[in-house]
Parts: sequence; structure tokens; C-alpha cells
Amino acid sequence: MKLIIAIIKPFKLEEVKEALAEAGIEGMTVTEVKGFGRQKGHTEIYRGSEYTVDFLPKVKIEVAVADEVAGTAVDTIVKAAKTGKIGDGKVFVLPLEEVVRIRTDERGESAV
Amino acid sequence: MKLIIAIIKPFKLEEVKEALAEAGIEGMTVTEVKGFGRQKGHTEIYRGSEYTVDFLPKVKIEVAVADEVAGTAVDTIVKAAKTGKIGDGKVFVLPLEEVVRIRTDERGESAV
Amino acid sequence: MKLIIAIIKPFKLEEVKEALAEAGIEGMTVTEVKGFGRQKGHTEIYRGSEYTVDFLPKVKIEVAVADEVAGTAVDTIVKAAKTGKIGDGKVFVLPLEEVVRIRTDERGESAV
Amino acid sequence: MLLSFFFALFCPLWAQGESAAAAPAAPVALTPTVEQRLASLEAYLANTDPTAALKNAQGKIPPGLSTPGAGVAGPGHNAWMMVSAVLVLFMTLPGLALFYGGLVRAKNVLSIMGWCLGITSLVTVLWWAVGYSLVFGRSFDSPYLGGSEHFFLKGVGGAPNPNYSFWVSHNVFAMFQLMFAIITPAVIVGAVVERMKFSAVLAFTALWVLVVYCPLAHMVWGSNGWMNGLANPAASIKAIDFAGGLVVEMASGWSALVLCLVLGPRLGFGKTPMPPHSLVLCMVGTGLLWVGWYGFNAGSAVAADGIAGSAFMATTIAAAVAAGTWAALEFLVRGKASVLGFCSGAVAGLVAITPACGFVDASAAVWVGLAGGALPFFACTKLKGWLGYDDALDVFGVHGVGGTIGMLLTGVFADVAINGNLATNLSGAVGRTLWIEQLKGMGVAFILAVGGTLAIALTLRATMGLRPTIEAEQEGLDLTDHGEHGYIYDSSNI
Amino acid sequence: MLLSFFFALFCPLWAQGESAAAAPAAPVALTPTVEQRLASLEAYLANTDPTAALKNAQGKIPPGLSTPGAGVAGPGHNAWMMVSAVLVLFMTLPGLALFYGGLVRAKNVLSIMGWCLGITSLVTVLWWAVGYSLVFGRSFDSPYLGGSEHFFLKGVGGAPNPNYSFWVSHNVFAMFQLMFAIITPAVIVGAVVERMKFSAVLAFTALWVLVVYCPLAHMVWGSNGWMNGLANPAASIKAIDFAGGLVVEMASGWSALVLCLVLGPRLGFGKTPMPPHSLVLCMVGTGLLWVGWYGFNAGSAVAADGIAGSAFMATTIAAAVAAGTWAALEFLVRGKASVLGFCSGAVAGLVAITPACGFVDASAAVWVGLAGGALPFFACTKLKGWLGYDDALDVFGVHGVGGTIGMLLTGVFADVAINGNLATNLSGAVGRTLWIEQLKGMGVAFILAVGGTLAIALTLRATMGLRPTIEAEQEGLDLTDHGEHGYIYDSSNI
Amino acid sequence: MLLSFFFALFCPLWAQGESAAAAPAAPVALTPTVEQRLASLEAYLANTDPTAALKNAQGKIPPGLSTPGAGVAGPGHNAWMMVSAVLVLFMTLPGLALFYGGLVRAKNVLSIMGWCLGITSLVTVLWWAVGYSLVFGRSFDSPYLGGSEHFFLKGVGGAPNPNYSFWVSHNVFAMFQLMFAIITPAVIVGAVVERMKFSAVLAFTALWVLVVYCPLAHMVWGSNGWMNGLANPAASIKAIDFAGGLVVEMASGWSALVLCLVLGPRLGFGKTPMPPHSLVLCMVGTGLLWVGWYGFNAGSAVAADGIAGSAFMATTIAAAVAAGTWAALEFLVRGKASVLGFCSGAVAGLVAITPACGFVDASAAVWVGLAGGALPFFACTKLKGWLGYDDALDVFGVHGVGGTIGMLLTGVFADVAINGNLATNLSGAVGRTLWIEQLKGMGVAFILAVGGTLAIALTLRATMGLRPTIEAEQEGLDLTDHGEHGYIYDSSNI
Ligand SMILES: Nc1ncnc2c1ncn2[C@@H]1O[C@H](COP(=O)(O)OP(=O)(O)O)[C@@H](O)[C@H]1O
Ligand SMILES: Nc1ncnc2c1ncn2[C@@H]1O[C@H](COP(=O)(O)OP(=O)(O)O)[C@@H](O)[C@H]1O
Ligand SMILES: Nc1ncnc2c1ncn2[C@@H]1O[C@H](COP(=O)(O)OP(=O)(O)O)[C@@H](O)[C@H]1O
Repeated sequence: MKLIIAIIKPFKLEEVKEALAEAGIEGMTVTEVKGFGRQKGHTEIYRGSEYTVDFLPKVKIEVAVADEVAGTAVDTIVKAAKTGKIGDGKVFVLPLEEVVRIRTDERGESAV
Repeated sequence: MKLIIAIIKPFKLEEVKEALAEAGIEGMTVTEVKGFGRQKGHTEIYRGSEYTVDFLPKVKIEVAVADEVAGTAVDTIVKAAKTGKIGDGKVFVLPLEEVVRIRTDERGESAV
Repeated sequence: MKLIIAIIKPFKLEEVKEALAEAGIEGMTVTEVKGFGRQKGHTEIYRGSEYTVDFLPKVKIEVAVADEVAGTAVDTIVKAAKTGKIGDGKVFVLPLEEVVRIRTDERGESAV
Repeated sequence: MLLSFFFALFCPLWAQGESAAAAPAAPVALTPTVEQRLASLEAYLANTDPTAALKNAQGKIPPGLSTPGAGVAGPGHNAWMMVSAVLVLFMTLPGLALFYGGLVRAKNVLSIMGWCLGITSLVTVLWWAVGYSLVFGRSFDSPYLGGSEHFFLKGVGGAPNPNYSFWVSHNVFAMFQLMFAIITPAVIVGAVVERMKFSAVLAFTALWVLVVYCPLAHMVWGSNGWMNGLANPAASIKAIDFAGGLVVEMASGWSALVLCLVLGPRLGFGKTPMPPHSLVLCMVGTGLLWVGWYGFNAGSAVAADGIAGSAFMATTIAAAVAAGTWAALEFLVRGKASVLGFCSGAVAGLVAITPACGFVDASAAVWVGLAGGALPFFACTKLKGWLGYDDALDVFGVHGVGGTIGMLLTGVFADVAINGNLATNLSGAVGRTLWIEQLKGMGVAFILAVGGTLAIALTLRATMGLRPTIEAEQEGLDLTDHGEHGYIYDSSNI
Repeated sequence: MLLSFFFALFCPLWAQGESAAAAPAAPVALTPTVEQRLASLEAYLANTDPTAALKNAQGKIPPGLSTPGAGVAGPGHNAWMMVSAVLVLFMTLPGLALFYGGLVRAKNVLSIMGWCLGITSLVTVLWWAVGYSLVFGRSFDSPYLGGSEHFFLKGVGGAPNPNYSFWVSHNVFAMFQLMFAIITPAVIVGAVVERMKFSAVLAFTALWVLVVYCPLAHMVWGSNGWMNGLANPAASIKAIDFAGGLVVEMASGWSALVLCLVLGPRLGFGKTPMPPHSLVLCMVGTGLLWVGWYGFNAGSAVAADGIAGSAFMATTIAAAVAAGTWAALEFLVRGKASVLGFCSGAVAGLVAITPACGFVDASAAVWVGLAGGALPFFACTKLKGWLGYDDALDVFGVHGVGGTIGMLLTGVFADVAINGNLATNLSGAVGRTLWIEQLKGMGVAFILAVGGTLAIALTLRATMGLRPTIEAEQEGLDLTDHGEHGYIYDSSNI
Repeated sequence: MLLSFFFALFCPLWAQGESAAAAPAAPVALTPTVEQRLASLEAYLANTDPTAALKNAQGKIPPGLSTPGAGVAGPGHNAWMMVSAVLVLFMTLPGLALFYGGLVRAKNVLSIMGWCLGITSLVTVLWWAVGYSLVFGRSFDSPYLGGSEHFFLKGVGGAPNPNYSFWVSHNVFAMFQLMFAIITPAVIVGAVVERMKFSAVLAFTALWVLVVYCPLAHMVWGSNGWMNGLANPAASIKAIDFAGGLVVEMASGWSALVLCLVLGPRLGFGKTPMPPHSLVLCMVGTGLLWVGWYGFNAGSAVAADGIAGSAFMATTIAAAVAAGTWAALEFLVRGKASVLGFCSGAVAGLVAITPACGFVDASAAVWVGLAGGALPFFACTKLKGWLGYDDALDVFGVHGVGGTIGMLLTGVFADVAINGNLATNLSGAVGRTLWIEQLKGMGVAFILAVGGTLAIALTLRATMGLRPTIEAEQEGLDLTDHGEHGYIYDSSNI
């Protein structure tokens, strides 16, 4: 199994969610994060004090999937999240050794 | 070593923390997240506009443990977090290659 | 590739970011988290009710790096985040199987 | 519930026509003398009866004799009373809503705000329909309840009602008093936040206002009230209560205790921590309450006179002293003075000075502030822990205890030099046995509040039920009762 | 834009010197009689003309005859009007800023707050320069627009201007009216939040105030206004509007509809959810609006008299009834009464009672509250959905619909028993054909608001542009227009 | 600290008995004439001495002669002054608490709110005990400090104190002035937020009020004050200060500069960004300050007369112009007008108009607004950067600079046509040399503020210490000084 972690632009969340759902992937966990990368931030000035904001709001999606679905999932995310502009984000794929569904104690792919 | 990631219902956090402590696992990192899965959300209406909320508040726990403790940790979490109702969450186990304790530069299992 | 996850004290974020930048690592994702460990919390009292706060504010940094940079990255983080006092946090290194840059579809190390 | 609300709204509208009933033919107008005209103007400054100089040797005003200055609203007094009514409304919307809203968990913040709004709406309709008349009418000729002559606010116009004020428009007086009837149940429900159904809150409010508030307010403030020692020479209990120590504070505090006992504690009470989600909101609410309380207290002079000024001064001092006292005690007991401590103390001091404010001098206000800070502190931080009831926002500790001690101290500190009206009906008692009368009044208020609330709460529990489901309580009443969230800060909400 | 703002500031300062122009030599002073002096003091209580008793058989005041009580501000009335002006400012800063600010998404909260501040600043300067004079001056001798004699607030001093009040300082009256001119455009822009450029908001405001507000306010409230049925015996349209049903509510509501149609919907409207980021702020804003509305409504008596009292009572009742009505309808339609529903209903009720408040009794206020809750509810929850325009904060639904229904009901319920002034110029119409006059007035206001707004909005769209870039709208106007964030709660901000 | 607080509370209570001391036997009452009675009623409207007409040829009032209208509070004036006192308290609780609270980082929001509460509590007790008397007493017969006759507010009752007002209750006046004594130190501590111990803030406040505020306020406003050019014909420095340009604004601004220099900058100042955690709160606080400032400024007429009206108008205009000016300068300098800019400008304009408001006309207020927006803008955005001091919330830039420029412009623009009282003692100076007198007064205020603050701050630093530990500062003062958190939004808090 794989744990797919995607960092995307916040306003793409809804589209990515729907795209994954269409691809049959119904579960995910979402976190508000701030990203730092090539996309430039901006400068805010409060009275005289400048304050460079180079952390930008992003959304992190975590999706656990069976190995065979991983490729589709990644492609789906990439497609739905792309705007072509800098700051679109990244997808990371990590090996996942075990999954347990708490409610039922199911383990492995059926728990995803 | 393993990195255990558990998504649980927020009000179960205290119980899971205590259960892990009893099992001798004292360190963890907690994040506020939103989950999307089989558990249904609800509809909110603001004046005329409907707004379907299908992301539900969850809490993510990350615990790094030595390999031999991993099983106990997972079981402990599952047991403490279970309500038996849909939306109880998932536990993911990932391989963890290295751990460093920043304060002491300790590495490996002693750093957990 | 590796995914480095570091839990640090919030006020060290700026320093860690700069240290990584000097080491040539320019991308990262940051999350507000709460940590539980050896560092003790405190007790808050609201009128008559005591309330023990043992979750302390921490910041989680996630950095994806090529394998050969991982060591430097970890050392850089550890060095910049260290205060020597309890609660400095941890660094975790996880194997990372794939990285995709959403904007360009680049994969692998070039996408980091 | 909502149906009966509408029923209350609609059915009485038929009655409307009557208000246009023909007045009896006016007698031939007599010309007042210059002296009489001067006297009625001077009465405006002194807040006295503008028709006093019109009375003949038999104490009667000859038919047809009036002055241009009689029977009209006095601008300065009217202005102050409109301001005061606004200030007391401000205490509820949004003062109390913020003070209470900040102290609950984020999932219940809208719930208490909705309660404040719903109570405001409901009590206003009740007040219009029957409430005002039941308290301040006289047609029942009873020391226990007013009358029906002002149902639907009939006859409540721009001219003063001399039973209550020579110079304030009757409609302004009625609205000023409405604001008291709104805030009292709104204070009560602070004890049961996070675990009472919205429908039950509304039902409780409607019954409580009719069963407890209206009789009690009539007894204490009605011109022929049973316990109105100040203005009613025939009062059986010669108690005094300037701005609502009995009617608002004790009534709400003791009712809150009973209600929270009937309801039972919140899920997880004593096990799960339930810290305030925003002391910032709570502090803002405290400021608004303090500010609004001047309308409550100085406004209770029903005039912009020197007595209002005394009430203003006593209110300021007691609030400040009690805030400092609570914080200082916290500092002594656990080494830190908290912001919640300052806020709690300020409110407790305001509560304690409420019955006393127009009767006492600045130094007495210091004592009331000390007691009003210290005893509620003790009640909230110790007593509640020992007894284990879940009075979520300490309504009993602050309002019940503070109001009780304030009423008693009013009996001790009331001073004819500050308020000359004390000499009219009470000259013998002031400074001597007044505190005994206060105790009697407190006993009546206690019995009415506890008995009435118990009856209402048990009835509702047996019929419609008081509590939401366990799931609803866990999820938070914002979502389950109102279908909303207090805050949506997500960056993906874009 | 900002340059012209400065231009407006600087150039007129030359004119200042003129205000010191020498007064004509005063005639020899005559001594008033005791009777005359008494009458002018009594006029203070009754809010009537203090010089009435000075007039000779020809209705003229002999030169040099005055009383100490004539030509000075009456303290009680002046106090109330200063309070009222403060309350109406409070409605905008921070009342409306909170009410609206809570309803937008977090990325636009400062934007609407900045609009409120910018509008306040800009309209004040306009009012000083020309606005007040264009509305309340008389030198143009026109029923459609005032005059130029008070440009730069020349001659607006501490003494009353008897065209508008016998007892309120002219400068206080001018500031009271300024607060209305501020809040009206601030209400409008609620329809176009999250997607209009700050510079365009300021330009729109300046033009709208001059083109729509000033003429309309003169017609309705100017002492020689075209539609001032209450005070101008020569009015062509004998409409009445106590506190701004036409001038503020209908004008803003219909203008908002036009503006949001010209502007087009927000990006993603109808697809992306755009829930309010903080109903807590919205509820607090509602409380402040309600509280401030007493200055708006009871203050529109321009005196602390019994009519103010009646307006106070009607305002309270209509707000409470409408809040309950909206919430009750929500409960019927979808099973839950929301806090936003209570808030929307309260505001809608306040809107609807605005034109009526000083003319109607308590029971009429109940009817206005019912209609003012129900019809806006329908407009916001159904009509808007059917028609699909993006009136973001329901300015049309609440103010346009509420103001329209309120104006009409004013014609139905206005009652000489409540406001004796109705008998002066309208005795024949009240209770009979007054509603037809109201309809005429509403037609004029509708045409002026819709036509004026359309012209202004299209002009601005064609020249400076109304909307920010798509990226700016996506990122949020806080950052792109003001370079700030509303909230920075990060723990790393330490 | 807290012990001495209590000491202050308790020990003086012994003195209480004295207040009941027997009055001398009253002389036989004489009957006033109709003329005299009329004159004293007319004096109410004109805010003049009601006993003027009672004086005989020698200028003395025959013993036993009075009128019913003399010696009582005038309702309209009293109403306005109670409102004004409420408004000024509102500026601190919660106005300033929000304005400042929004500008600090989230970990220190309760700290500044607690400071505001603690200062309110402490200064009230001091004012009751000695403060009021030291400023407005006369028993020391000194131009530099008042007297002891009103310690513990003895003799401060409902009747007016004709030294300060013919028509406002003495106790209302005392409370109005208390609110000024509260807000002044509360303004100062904005410079040192996030890095001063709570105990040190309280100690500083107590000493500063006694050492700097009381003498300065007596000199400027005391009826026999050294620099009271308006009312004291014997004043050595004939300065004028309508509402506190010297006493509040310059005193707080310059003291703040000294205090923040003694304290040193915050940890990480200049390196770590420290953006405001909630401009939303800051904007709300701005609204409350603006609204409350009408009590401050128009209230300083100590009457609801035409002068109050002029102050009202000037205040409105200056605030609006300065808000626009600051924002416009931001737009010119960096392309965006910020909400913080509007807020800062509004406050700076209010500061600048404070000493001038009751003396100047509308167009002068425009000039004051322009200067009051521009110079503080420069001070906050440029000067501070160049000099590098850490005045965290720009108290010096806004209040020090704004107050200084306002005092000077008051000397330039003061106009006898606006305020006739200027003719009494200053007729020669107004419009000519008044600005020189202003400069003298400013010099004295500067020396007293800087010298006094330096002495107090150095003493406290050497004894109890001013700063928290480094860890405490890093962790935030909310937790370390008060044991609380401002916000707990966690979903696990359920
Ligand atoms: N090496 C990295 N490790 C973790 N997160 C990263 C890394 N590089 C980028 N990110 C995340 O991806 C986001 C987008 O990256 P950025 O370099 O700005 O643009 P792009 O994705 O178009 O190359 C960042 O804001 C950050 O959250
Ligand atoms: N495939 C997944 N990847 C990541 N998180 C998931 C996945 N499936 C579920 N989750 C998380 O687990 C939570 C509970 O899942 P859900 O399907 O609602 O109920 P249950 O755990 O009872 O099956 C979700 O809200 C989400 O946070
Ligand atoms: N086993 C663990 N798994 C995940 N996070 C941990 C673990 N142990 C500690 N942490 C994180 O590291 C932080 C610091 O740990 P702590 O034990 O307090 O101090 P130290 O790092 O100095 O040993 C914790 O607050 C928590 O966020």
C-alpha cells in the first residue's frame, strides 16, 4: 500500500476531492499547511514594520491506497490540482506497511 | 522503527493519549485535520445558500516507535479510539528509517 | 529520496528555514501541531476548574530531499532548531518512493 | 413552541380597536397662574410632580386646570431613560452573548448567542402582550400582580405615567423595563449552556417570565407592590431594591442553580476539560456589561437627577473594587491574577451594587465591592467544587451569591443623605431594621425563584424534555440546534 | 481618486474667511414679558417654537425682542441628539463592519471593514464641503435640492436651525444627518463584497452620495422638499418617512441590486460554497446595529420627546417580532432556526419599521415586524435563488424588500394619535389615501436609485473598472487591496 | 503590590464617619421673586449660573435666598455627562483593549486586556481615595495641586459643584473625570506591551497617576490651576486644552516614549516579524474609540450645549479627515491604503482635535485632521525606524506627536465665535499670542511627563524590575502572567 501526500493550492481542494471520488477513491485526510518553495510570497507592512510572508497557505491531502491504485491516484491528483502556475505543489508517495480501520479492526487493503 | 499515523475522532484524543501512556509510549504529535470518508457530513444553509460539509473534524496522531512496540501501539490506539460507529478513523504504519532527538543528537530507537 | 519530518519549537521556524535555505534546500511544508513528550505542560485554572495542558505548540516541517542531501538536511535542521532545553523536538526520516511536481509533471529528484 | 409563539402574536391583534375608544368630554380649560407655571417647570429640574402646585386646599386639581409643563415628557429625563434602555439592551445584545459566548467551547458559541436572541424576541412579544401590564398595571389592585389595562401596551404612550415617573414617557419606561425582563432569563441560562435544547430554553423562558418574573417585579417595583418599601406606604415587607438585586440578580441566580440541578451536568463534566474557547470575547463582553450596567443602575433612578449620579458613582466604584478583589484573591490563592478573574469580579461587583447603588455613598460602595468580589470568588472557586453541581458559567456563584449579599448590604448601608426618598416611607427603618426587611424580601424572592423554577423545569423535563441527545451534545449545539458553525477559517474556504 | 479626495479637501479652505462676515447692527433690545419668558421655557419641554409667544398680531416678532430661552440649544434634546448621532455612527463603525465582516470569507474581512472606514472618511469630507448644504440648505429654493449657503458647514453653529429643530444645535443636527449619509452607501456595498476594487467603491460612493442621496434626502426631509408630506405644506407628493425608509433603506436596497447586477457574480458563485467565516462577528454586529438603530429611529424625532419614545417602542417591537418571524419560518421550512436567521430577521424588522416608527403604535409595530420578517425571508431564501443574482450579503433582500414593505405599511398604520404632526399637513390623508402618496414617493425613490446607480456603475465600469483581477479576487481583497491579513494566529508568530 | 492595593482600600474607611458632620444651622428662607425663579430656569438652558439673579448690588446672595432651580442637577446636562462618562469608560473597556489587543501577537492578547482591567480597577480606587481631590479640590489653595477635602469622595454628591459646572451633579463630574484618569495610563502601556510584568504595570500606573497625572490635570483644569488659561484669570500660563491634549495625549505619548526606552525593545525586535494577530479586533477597537471619543471631547463641554455641539462636529471631521489622510499617504508611499492605516489615522486625528475641539470651527477641524493624519504617519512609519526605539503600538507616534501638534494648532485656530468663554480671560490672546501660551504649557507638560516617567521607571526597574524573564516573554505573557490562553479553538476541546 502507499500513502500519497499531496500539497496543493487551497482552492483546488474541491476539484481534487471530486476527481478522486470519480476515480473511486473516497477516503482522505486534509490538513491546512503553509508552503515554502519557489512561489514568492509578499511583503506586508504594519505601520512602519515590514514583514515578509514567504509561507503561503496550502492544503495537504493524505490518501492511503492499495499499490495498484497508487498510480491512478497520483495522476488524478496531479491533473485536478494543476493550474500551470508556480506554486501548484507536489505529490509524494510513501510506502505504507499497514492500515487498520479502527471501527472494525480490518487490516490491509480492505481497510483503506 | 515505525511511524504510526492515526486519524481519530477528536473527543477520543484524551483517551488515546492515556492509553498510550499506560502502554509506556509517552511521545506523540497531534494535528487538527479534516477527514473525508464514509461518514456522512451534513448540510449547512446560510440564508438561501446550501453548503455541504463533507469534511469532518478529526485529529491526527503521529507516534514514532521502535519496531517491537509498533504492534502494541497500534492495538492500543485502535482499542482506545473505537466507538464502533462510522467515522472512527484509521491507523497507518509507515517504515521509519531514522529518528534524531534534536536536543541531544541521539539517533535511532533511543531518540524516540 | 527521503521525506524528512521535523517537529520543532515554533520560534525556531525562521532559523531552520534560513539554515535550510543556506544548505540549498528551498522547499518545505509547515504545519501547526501540538506535541506531547517529556516537556511538561502547565495547569490553567478557569474560575474553579483546573485544566492540565500537556500538549504544547510545536511546528512540523516536512522536507522532501534527494537521498544524498538527506544527511545534510537532518544535520542542518538539528543544528538550527537546538536550544538544548527539553522539548526541542525530533527529526524523522522516511523513505520516499516518488515525488511529482504538479505544475510540470516532473518526477523524481528533479521534482523536489 | 414556535406555534404558540405565533399564536401569542396573532390572536391579540383583534383587541387593537379598543385603544381608539373615545375620551370623556374635557372640562372647560382654566388658566394656570404664573406661579403654577413656574412651579411645574421647576418640577422638571427637581424631578418632582409638575401638578403639585395645581392642587387646591383639598389636595385636588380643579378639573380643566393644567400647565403646559404638566403631562409632557421632560427632555433631559427622557433622553437619559432612552439611553438607559439602549444600554440595558446592549448588555444582552451583544454584551451577555459575548461574555457567555467566550466562556463556552467553540462548538456551542452560536448556541448561547442564539439563546440571547431568541429570549430577546420572545420576551419582547410577551411584554407587549401581557408582561408589562402584569408588572406595572394596577387594575388587579393587588400587591402580587399588576393589571390587564396595558395588555398589548394599550395606553402606553408618550406622556409620562405618574405612578412611575413624572417626566419620562410611559413608552420609554415600558421599554426600559422590558430590557430588564429580557436580560434576567438570559442570565439564568448561562448555567445550562452546552446541554439544553433551544426549544426547551424558549419554553422555560416564557413560563419563567410569567410565573416568576412578573409577580416578583410587581411585588418589588409595582407602585402598590407587596415588598416595595420605597414607594408603597402600604407595603407589607418594607424592602428596597434600587435596580434589581431581588428581581434580576437573586431571581436569576437561584433559578439558575435549580435549573442546572434539574438538568444535570454536561457530558464529561469533571473528567474532560472544558476551557473557555475565547477569553478575548469574554473580556469584550465584560466591558459591554460594565458599560451597559450604567443604564441598568443609574437608569433605575428613572431620571437624570442627582440620585442617578449617586448610582453612577457607586456602580463604578463597586465594579472596580470587586474586579480588583477577585484578581487579588486569585493572586493570593494561586499566584496569578487572571483576566477571567478580573472579568468575573467586575460582574460580581456590579451585581452586588445593583440593589444598593442609588442608596449608598462612595465608601459604602467600596465595602459592597469588597464583599461582592470576595464571596462570589469563594462560591465559584470553592463552594461549587465541593458541592459538585455543574453551573457552567457560574450564574449562581456570581448572580445568586452576589445578589444576595448585595441585598443584605443595601439594608446596612442605605443612607437618607444619598436618597431622600428613603425618608418618605422608611425613615424609621433606614440604618436600623432595614436589613431585616431586606431579609424578608430575600426570603420571598428565594422561595418564588426556587419554587417557580423547580415547577417549570420538572414540568418541561417530563413533557418536551430539556436535554439534546448525547450525540447532539457531543457534536455541539451550534450544529445540531442551529445548523451552523461559529467560525470557518479554513484557507480552502475560498 | 485619492487625488480628487485631496482636491476636495484643499481648495475650499480659501472660502473660510467669509464666515466671519459682519452681522447687521442689532436693533435696540426689547424686554420680554414674564409670560413670554415662561412660554419660551415651556416650549423647551414641549419641543415647540420658543419664539411663538413673541409674535405680535401680524405674526411677526418685533425687532430686538427675544427671550433668554430662545435661540439656544435645549440641553435634553441636544443631549439626546448627540447620543443619537453617536449611535448611528456606531451602526457603521463597527456595527455594519462586523455584521458584514462576519458574513464574508476570512480573506475579505478587512476589505469590507476598510470600505466602511473609507466611506466614513470620504462622505464626511463631502458632507462638510457640499453635502449637508445640498440636502438641508434652502438657497436654491428648490423642492429637489437644497442650497449652497452651508457649503463647508458655514453658518452651522451651536444655535438651533429652526427649519429643522427649535432646540437642537445646528451642528449636532448636521452631524446626526451625516451619519445617515455615511451608512447608506456602506449598506449598499454589502451586495458587492469580495469582488469590487477599493478605488471603485470610493468613486461609486462619492458619486452616489451626490447624485442619488443628496437630492432624495432633500426631497423627503428638506423643509421645502418635494415629497416631504409631513412638514412641507407645499409638497407635491405627500409621503412620510420617519427615519429613512425611502432615503436610506429603499435607496440602498435597490441601488445594491443594480450595482451587483452590473458587477456580475463572484468567481465561483453557485459552484463553490462561500459560507460566512464568523457568525460570531455577525451576531455581534447585529447587536450593535440594533442598539444603534435607536439613534437612527428615535433620534429621527430630533427631540427627546414622546414621539421619540413612540419610535423607540415601535422599533423594539418590530425588531423582536421580525427576528422571531424569520427564525420561525426557518424552523418551519427546514427544521432549524439559525442564528443568522435571527440576525437577518432583526435587521429586516428594523429596516421595515424605519419609515413607520414615529407614526405607529405598538400593535402596528407587531404587524410591521411580521411583514418585515416574512417578506425579506422569502426574498433572501427563495427569490434570490430563482433569479440568480449575486447579492452577496442580501442587501436587496433585507433593505430593498424590507424598506419597500415598511414604506407601504407606514401609509397604512400611521396614526395621528401617536404623532400629532401628522395632523398639520396630512390630516385628510392619514388612514385613508396616505398609502397612495407613499407609493408615489416609493416610485420616485425607485427611479432615482435605479437610474442613478445604473448611470454611475456603467460609467465607472467603462472608465476605471469595477472589479479586481481574477487573481486578486481569488487571493482575497484583504491582501491585494490593503496588503494585510485579518488574522494571524500561527504559533510561529512569536 | 496587591497588598498595598488593599491597604489603600481599607485604612481610609475609618474616615467615613466625618462625612456625616452636622451642617451649620440654615438661615431663615427668603422667597425669591418670579424674575429670579425665571432667571434660574433660563440659566439651565444657557448653562449659566442659576444664582446670578439672586445676587444683590454687592454681588452677594442674601443668606437664605435661593430658587428651586438652583443647586440641583439639570437633567439634560446631567444626562449628557452620564452618557459621556459611559462613553469614555467604553473607550478603555473594551475599546482600547480591542485596539491594542488586536495589534499584539496572539500570545499577549489577554495580557494587554488584563492591563486595561487592572488599570481601571486600580485607578478607580486611587481616584476615590485621593486622586479626584488632588485634581479638583481646592483646599491646598495651590495652582499645582488640588486639595484634600474630597478624599474618599467626601462631599461629592448629587448637587453640582459650581467650580466646574452649574448643572452637572458633582458625582457625575467626578466619575467623568475618573474615566480620563483611567484611559491615560492605559494608553501609555501600549508602548510596552509584550514585555512588561503585570505587577510592574500596576506599580507604574499608581505612581504615574499620582506623580504626573494629578498635578498636571490640576494645573490645566483645576479652577485655580497654573495653566488653566480658559477659566482661571490668575493662571500664569494662559494655555487652553479643551479635552486633554496636554493632560491625556501629550502626557501619555511622551511618557510612553520614555517608558519604552527605559524598558528596552522586545526580544527579537527588528529581526523577528511581529505582525498584529487580529486587525479585525483592532478595527473594532477603532470604532469603539471613535464612538467613545464623543464623550471625551463633546463631554468636555460639561454640558449639552452648543459648545458641546461644536466639539462634536470638529471631532467628527478631524477624525474622518485624518483617517483619509493617513490612508492616502500610504497609498502614495506604497501603493496600498491599509485598514490599519485608516484606523491609525482616525485615532491620530481624534488625538489632534482633542485640545481644539470645543474652540474651532469645521474648516479648522479639516486642517487639524490633515496635520493630525500626516505628522503621526511620518512619526510612525519613518521617524521610529530611523531612531529605532520599540514603541510597540506607536503610542508616541500617535498620541505624543498628535497631541503635540493638536495643542499647537489649538493656539492657532481657537475662535471666540465658536466658544464665547475664550473672551472671558483670553480675549487679547486668542488669534494672536495664544500659540505662545500653548507652547509654554506644552513645555511644562513635556517636562513633567518625561521627568516623572523617567524617575518612576528607573526606580521600579531598580527595585521590583520591569521585565518578565526571557522565557516568559518568549512564551507570552498571557500564560506566564495570567495563566490563560486567549483562544482555544481545538476541535479536541469538546
Ligand atoms: N522539498 C519540498 N518538501 C516539501 N514540500 C515542498 C518541497 N518543495 C515544495 N514543497 C511544497 O510545495 C509547494 C509548492 O512549491 P513551489 O516550489 O512554490 O512551486 P511548484 O510546486 O510550482 O514548484 C510549496 O509551497 C511547499 O508547500
Ligand atoms: N484512504 C484514506 N486515506 C487517508 N485517510 C483516510 C482514508 N480513508 C479514511 N480516512 C480518514 O479516516 C476517517 C474516517 O473514515 P470513514 O470512512 O469516515 O469511517 P471509518 O473509519 O469508520 O471507515 C476519515 O474522515 C478520514 O480522515
Ligand atoms: N515518539 C514520538 N512520536 C512523535 N512525536 C514525538 C515523539 N516523541 C516526541 N515527539 C514530539 O517531539 C516533541 C518534543 O519531545 P519531548 O519529549 O518533549 O522533548 P525532547 O525532544 O527534548 O526529548 C514533542 O512535543 C512531540 O511533538
